[in-house]
Amino acid sequence: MNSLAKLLEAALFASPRPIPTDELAALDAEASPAALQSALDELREHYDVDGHGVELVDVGGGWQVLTRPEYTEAIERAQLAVRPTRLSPAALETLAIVAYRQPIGRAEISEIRGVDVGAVIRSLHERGLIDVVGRAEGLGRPLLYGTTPAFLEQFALRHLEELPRVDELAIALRKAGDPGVPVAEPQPA
Amino acid sequence: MNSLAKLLEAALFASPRPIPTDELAALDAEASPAALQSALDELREHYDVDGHGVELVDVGGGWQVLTRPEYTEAIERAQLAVRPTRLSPAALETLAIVAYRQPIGRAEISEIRGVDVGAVIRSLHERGLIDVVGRAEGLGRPLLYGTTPAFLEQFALRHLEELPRVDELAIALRKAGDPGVPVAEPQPA
Amino acid sequence: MDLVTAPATARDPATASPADGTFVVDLDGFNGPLDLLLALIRDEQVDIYDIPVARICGQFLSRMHELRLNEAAEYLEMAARLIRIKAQMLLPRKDGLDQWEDPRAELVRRLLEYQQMREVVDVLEKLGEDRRNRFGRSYLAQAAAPPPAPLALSLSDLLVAVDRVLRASRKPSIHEVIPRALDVDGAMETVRAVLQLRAHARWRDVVRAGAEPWEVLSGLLALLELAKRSELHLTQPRPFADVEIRRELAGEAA
Repeated sequence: MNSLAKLLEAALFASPRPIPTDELAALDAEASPAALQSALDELREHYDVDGHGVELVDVGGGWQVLTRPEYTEAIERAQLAVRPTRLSPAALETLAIVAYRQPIGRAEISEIRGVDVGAVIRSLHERGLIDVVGRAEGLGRPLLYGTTPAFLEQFALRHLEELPRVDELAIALRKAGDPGVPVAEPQPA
Repeated sequence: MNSLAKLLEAALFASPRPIPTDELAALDAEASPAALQSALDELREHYDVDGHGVELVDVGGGWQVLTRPEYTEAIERAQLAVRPTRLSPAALETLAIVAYRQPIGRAEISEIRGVDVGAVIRSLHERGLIDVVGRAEGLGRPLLYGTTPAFLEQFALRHLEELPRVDELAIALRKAGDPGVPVAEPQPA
Repeated sequence: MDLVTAPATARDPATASPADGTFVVDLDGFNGPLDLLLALIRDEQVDIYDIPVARICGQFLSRMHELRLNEAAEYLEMAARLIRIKAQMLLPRKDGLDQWEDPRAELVRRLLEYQQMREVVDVLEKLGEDRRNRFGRSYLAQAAAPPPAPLALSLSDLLVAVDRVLRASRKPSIHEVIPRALDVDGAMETVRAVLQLRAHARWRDVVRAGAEPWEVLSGLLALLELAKRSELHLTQPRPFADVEIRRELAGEAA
């Protein structure tokens, strides 16, 4: 490919959106419109003739290099191989305690749950659902945990205060369990 | 190009992040590891020999297509893509220490840098460049940090062993048997 | 947008953007007392293994003063250390040089360690620059990019777990967080009032913008309760879209 075609390929690859012809022209002030057009043609032909997984498309409003449609299915299938993961009941209970009692230390959670929660805390922390928010006073100054913005995002909550009160839990549980109804503030995040 | 190479190209053009080798393998269940490797080689060679604006790079245990550096200036001048922000010296110093001394706690990093590193650690953690990899024994069981795959990606490293070994650095301790060997070998993430 | 290309906020200490005052680093051009000390040793062209402590200590103090670092704890600590070493150097040495423990040894070790790390920083800086000079793909086709390994976890899962904990726990002191009671009845009145005026409404018609969290939740529970009583019909075209509220004929007749 000629050097203008290579530059166009790099720009089209890097751009988050389609690029109109006049913006492509800004890449090389010395290139004539005819030279630009012939570089675009060369790039398109190169993708088509050499057999590539991508193609140059005029999407209306600009040029874009896109994955050929015949490969989309295989790509999506490969991505779906990564299945959503679920939290264990132990992790969920620990998360529930942190949500309602934060800031709270490991010892206190262990006391409520009646088992050591070290590993569970680590895994919730790794998932970004809880984080260290401070240290308690007293012996060893134990770490205190709280929920993270990712926690709110997971449940589409804007604030922690959107969690139901404990005495509203029964009704909220009934409602939240209803299929097909939104459980959180139904506005775009 | 053969059909597997085309499929790989399509997938790589569809992903903003490096794709791990096992995910690439999931694209075609029937392809052997050898076939996958030879398709990757073919794709890389094609980009190199045919003269493309992009190239295939091997980074952090995965593969990524990147633009060639010679086109960056023109693309940025034409405002078709934006380069990411540079890391601060404080962040780089902290990353350097974590990369060579992981797993390592905040106190130890602060000691080496001679300044408190709490805020820098938080921000590196938020950017996903370091992560908690465990806890030290002892008072308060401080968190220990290590580098992440995103760290490798940010510096286009295949693995940590690509960083210079300590004995390859110009500054080495003169006295044999000095108790404080300054920086250990990079540990695998 | 991925982590690498994500724009940093101005207050992010990991980026080379303006410092926020808590960072001595970017204010004076030095990354801390060790960095300043190394700069002095370089400027004075002295041997790092044989630092003239008295001279370097004097220089350190005057640079601290020039750079207005007198308030910075880390610099003060280093200044104190230098003064201590200077005093120790003046003590008469014991018989036999072999026995003499150089009071500078620990400082030298730390300086070398720091210097070595600076060398790694140079390597990282170069690698990072090389990477910044290449663009990755930033266009994302809508259909082809589901979020990786999403967590299958709903609010009801969480609430069920809260319930489980409450039932199991002998000390259910789990009630301190939420300060406001809900007013579901009041919210139901509001919804009914809106639906008296019009057959169709949206979420924003029944819960004001900028509503308090308890109002949001009250409104939500009210809608669900009224839907259950068949007074209205709720639809949401897609997740997070505005909820559409339609008056049910049954409700109208009632």
